[in-house]
Amino acid sequence: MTDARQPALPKLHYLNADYGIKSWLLTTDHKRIAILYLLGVTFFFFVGGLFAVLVRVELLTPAGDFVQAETYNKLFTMHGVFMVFFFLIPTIPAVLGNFLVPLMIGARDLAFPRINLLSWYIYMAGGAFTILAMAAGGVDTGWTFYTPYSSTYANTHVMLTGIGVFITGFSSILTGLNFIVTIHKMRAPGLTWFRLPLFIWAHYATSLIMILGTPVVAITVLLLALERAFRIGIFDPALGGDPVLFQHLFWFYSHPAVYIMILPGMGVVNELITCFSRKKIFGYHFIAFSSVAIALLGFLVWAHHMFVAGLSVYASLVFSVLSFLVAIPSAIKVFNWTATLYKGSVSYQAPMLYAMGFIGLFTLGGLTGLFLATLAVDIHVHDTYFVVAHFHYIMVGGMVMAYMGGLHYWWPKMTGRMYPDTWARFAALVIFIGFNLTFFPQFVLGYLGMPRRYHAYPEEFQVLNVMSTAGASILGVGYLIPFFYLMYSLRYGAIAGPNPWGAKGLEWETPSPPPTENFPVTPMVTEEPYEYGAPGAAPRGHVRPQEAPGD
Amino acid sequence: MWTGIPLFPEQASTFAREVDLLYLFLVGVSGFFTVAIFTLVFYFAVRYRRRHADEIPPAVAESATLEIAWSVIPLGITMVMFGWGAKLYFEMRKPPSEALQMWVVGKQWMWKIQHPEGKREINELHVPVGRPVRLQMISEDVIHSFYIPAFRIKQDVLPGRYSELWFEATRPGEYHLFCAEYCGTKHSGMIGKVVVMEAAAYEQWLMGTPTGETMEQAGERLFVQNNCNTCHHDRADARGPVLQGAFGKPVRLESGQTVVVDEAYVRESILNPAGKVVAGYRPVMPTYQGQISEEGVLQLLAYIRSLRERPQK
Amino acid sequence: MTEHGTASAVAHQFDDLEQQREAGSLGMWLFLITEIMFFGGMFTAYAVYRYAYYNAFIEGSSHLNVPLGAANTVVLIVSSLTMALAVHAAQRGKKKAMVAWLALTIVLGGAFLGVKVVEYKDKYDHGLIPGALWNPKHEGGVAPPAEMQLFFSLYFAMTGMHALHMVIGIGIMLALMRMALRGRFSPEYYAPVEVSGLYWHFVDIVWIFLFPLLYLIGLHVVKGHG
Amino acid sequence: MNAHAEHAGHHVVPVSTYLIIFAALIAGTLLTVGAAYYDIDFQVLGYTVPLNTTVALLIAGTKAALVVLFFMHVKYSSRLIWVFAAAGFLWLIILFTLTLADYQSRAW
Repeated sequence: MTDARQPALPKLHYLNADYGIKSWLLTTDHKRIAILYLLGVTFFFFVGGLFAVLVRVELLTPAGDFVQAETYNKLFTMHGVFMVFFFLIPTIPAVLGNFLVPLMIGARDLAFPRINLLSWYIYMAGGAFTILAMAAGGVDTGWTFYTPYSSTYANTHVMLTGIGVFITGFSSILTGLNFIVTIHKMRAPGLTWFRLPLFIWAHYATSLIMILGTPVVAITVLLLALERAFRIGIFDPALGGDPVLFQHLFWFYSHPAVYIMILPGMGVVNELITCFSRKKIFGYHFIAFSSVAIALLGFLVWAHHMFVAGLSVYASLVFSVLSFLVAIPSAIKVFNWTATLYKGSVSYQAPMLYAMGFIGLFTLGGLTGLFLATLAVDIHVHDTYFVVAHFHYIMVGGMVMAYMGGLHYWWPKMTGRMYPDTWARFAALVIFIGFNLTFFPQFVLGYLGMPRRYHAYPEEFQVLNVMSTAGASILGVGYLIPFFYLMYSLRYGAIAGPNPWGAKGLEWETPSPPPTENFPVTPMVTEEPYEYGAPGAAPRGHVRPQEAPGD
Repeated sequence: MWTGIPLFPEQASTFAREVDLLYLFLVGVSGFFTVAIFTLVFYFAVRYRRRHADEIPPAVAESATLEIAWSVIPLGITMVMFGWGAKLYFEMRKPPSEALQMWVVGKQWMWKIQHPEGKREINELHVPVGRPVRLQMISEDVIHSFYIPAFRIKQDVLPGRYSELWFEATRPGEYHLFCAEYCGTKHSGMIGKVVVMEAAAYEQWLMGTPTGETMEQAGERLFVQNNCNTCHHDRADARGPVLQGAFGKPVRLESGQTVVVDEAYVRESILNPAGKVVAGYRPVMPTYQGQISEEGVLQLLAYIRSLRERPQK
Repeated sequence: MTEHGTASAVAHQFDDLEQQREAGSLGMWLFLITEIMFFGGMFTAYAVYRYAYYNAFIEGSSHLNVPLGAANTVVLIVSSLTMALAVHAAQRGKKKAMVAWLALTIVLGGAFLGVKVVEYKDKYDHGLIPGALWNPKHEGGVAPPAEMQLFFSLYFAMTGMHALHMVIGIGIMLALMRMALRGRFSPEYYAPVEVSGLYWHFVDIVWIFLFPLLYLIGLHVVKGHG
Repeated sequence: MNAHAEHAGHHVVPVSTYLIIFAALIAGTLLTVGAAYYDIDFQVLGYTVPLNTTVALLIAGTKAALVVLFFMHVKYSSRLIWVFAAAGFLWLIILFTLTLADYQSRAW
């Protein structure tokens, strides 16, 4: 930003190609749809975040004195529903993936642009139903909707919420379908599978899970709705059903869904680490295949959520050993990222700080997952704050960190402008500190035996809960800062130019923001992926004077 | 008074020490890898920081050996975790045969407990120290989970199906009892305490208030009250199967299948008599669904189980 | 699944018709995979409860009308054939034949749904609708009512979801007929017909499994006992 | 832009093939109805293993395979389609076996 010779914005790009609300609401341009998704997920993130704040305030004191028990139950349920189904699952694929998959593979758009738009509408319709459920009084079953509580006993808006989740599932399915077809059929000439950015591999693996898993939770939620509507008993023991079957079907999707959330994040981190250490990724093939391995093995471990639920001893053993297996591909990734830094040229711009934060927090989150796969230990920590801490390390420490890193990294590509890097680094640091202060004490709380979803708790747990709430307030501030400076940058940010980071990848070879058709001519790929430091490939960072892009 | 933040709950059962040991092993392994990764990332980031804008770092050759090493070694470590965890888990799922039997019924939002001697309590569980205790549990409504952190044990309590838990307390004292599976509005109020007592004190506590009848006697009373004995007797014209000596043995059904007469089967036969009729009998028994409480069913079960010891005349 | 604005034009994101056709076909196959898993959830529930409540399922099955079910199976197989022939005609560019085969497919699909309505009506008359309306009017049944209701819950969920897919399929074929009559298709461009055919055949396959699992499981027992 | 070599989809299946497959499907339907009326058992070690469902599923599976291969043209399609079609059924089997593994090995 010290550069005096600012590059200029291209005259015509996807943002100014057309004007008016209609040009956005009826667009089939994947980049504009990505922006629509960005608005949607940001909204739901702050809605879910607001619920989280209220939950943490309640837990400041042992007595249930801030809100009523029933309200509290609705708060954590709505927090879970909004965050899981409307933020964590769609965000990276639908925002970054939507924007970048065609750009990275040198295509003009996704294979089915109108289906892409349809999936945004489906997402928003699902969100509308869930908001409606919230406005009508909320739902109090927990985001897991366990029967028979959800089917028979709860008298809150389970149906509306269920419909919302059911509908949103189809948005996920259509996005996954679109990605798979696009990646198979629309790669630029010369872009072989092993020249693809690992971001693409990660999204391919994610899409497989979306396709194979989502329909199962859709039918499960549908059966639950039928059960409530017609008083039939598919999952209700009073009517001959088995509540554990609901858990099987629910987790068949909802465990792999964890990989829907984290795999795209891993994909983002590959791009960040290589760019900001100017290194070819270490172990490209191993990382690529580990994404696919996670997607496939991820389907074989679901019942580790059910070790104390009445699962048979033998089934528990099988699911335990399979759960350990799925840890290996994750470990491979972490080791390879670390090795990529070795002898690199590491710079500390904000996206890189997020990426390094991701590696650390994901490592801790992943390792604590091993505790939950270990049968005897899981008996003790299941359904306690240990589990809560574990999945927040994966979800918030992993997925959200990666998303923030990716959003910053590709922000200049999406908007054509830079954000203030000092503020961004500061925010990254605040988020990292706030996050750890919020969630690390919860590991201890969990091992001490504090059950999750408790409105009031015994006094000896208070100190740790106060620490956690204090951390949450820091974390909350950390998430607000980027919101403001990113808004600011839209108007006042320095012009970025096509490749402000000196990064590799096709998306950086087109102007920022890109034209509607992405590339003036279909690019031809002759290079291996991440050829940083190759002879004749001098990095062109925006910290260095450069030519204004021709348009 | 500030006593620092505790890191472990009290150890008050035979499992507690073993689970903690395994937990410490996991903490050690995780700690090692977390510190190693953090250190390496930090060290590389500082050591190889970008010194000028045009810096081009040297290429580093990939290493298949490294890749294999960091795949296989973690795999080995996780298999140790699996084996250790599984071995301990087997112990936790296999109650010793001499265990003291107690019964737990969960409902929104309380725990109801019955002792074999007939003593009943709510949200409290008194147990003797140093004796294995086996809990047979069922829920009247939604799924609950019976959790005693100091014992490191937890088991979901399901409606319509018995689940089981056992432990051996090692230290007298009072410990938390939690419901760990979300069960509705007052989920966090579904708590209680476990009181571990010396054997003598426990005996005294049992004798403390007149209890009336034992579980088996209560079951026998229900058996007569509900006229079960008009059909289930050991005379030749019995319309129902003889129960003396039946429990725990296999029996052939009208459909040709064979089932073992266990708690689940007897329970099903009381509530859903037409489901699995014993060969040679007609499905004439009326259902007792909604007429006998879960506690009543448990009492009947205790009685029918006691008939195992009484041989057929 | 049709992403094509005009009959001959290649959508802007594709290079040529061939790429566009392959993408459409792959897309439909991926969609069908999701359909497999969608029905798979119900088939899993069926398997679990049938394992647990074998007798109730046998008895429940004996209330279904085997001749109607078998007739419907044949109707659906014939409709699959006519659909395949419609695609065949489209490949050859025979517009009239294609429209005729599509029309026949629609008629057969309608016939299937008609029979289904008769069957549902019959279940209603016999009080075999699970839930609040459950009021079986039959003699000699021994299976516990809760377990019988489970069978019928699954019967209605599975066949109902299947029928819904049929209705959607008929809607798609009406749209295809309209497009065909407007001359949208040619021997080079008939992908919408082809992918719709895939969908229709899939619906047929679901029924091929539903029929024996729902209608036929009790026959040998009934015969064996009397 | 790649894999254009596979012009498989243009393969026009002759009507006679469709008719043969159709006949086989009808025969399969009659066979499955007929077989349902008989007790098909398998005696092993004194146990009677009923095979009615197995037979019904085998027939249904064969019919489904015929539809997939010929009516849905998978026999003439690219390997990619083969892989995805197979993956769908494979995942169904995963859902089935792992869920039923629990039920088969517990008391309920």
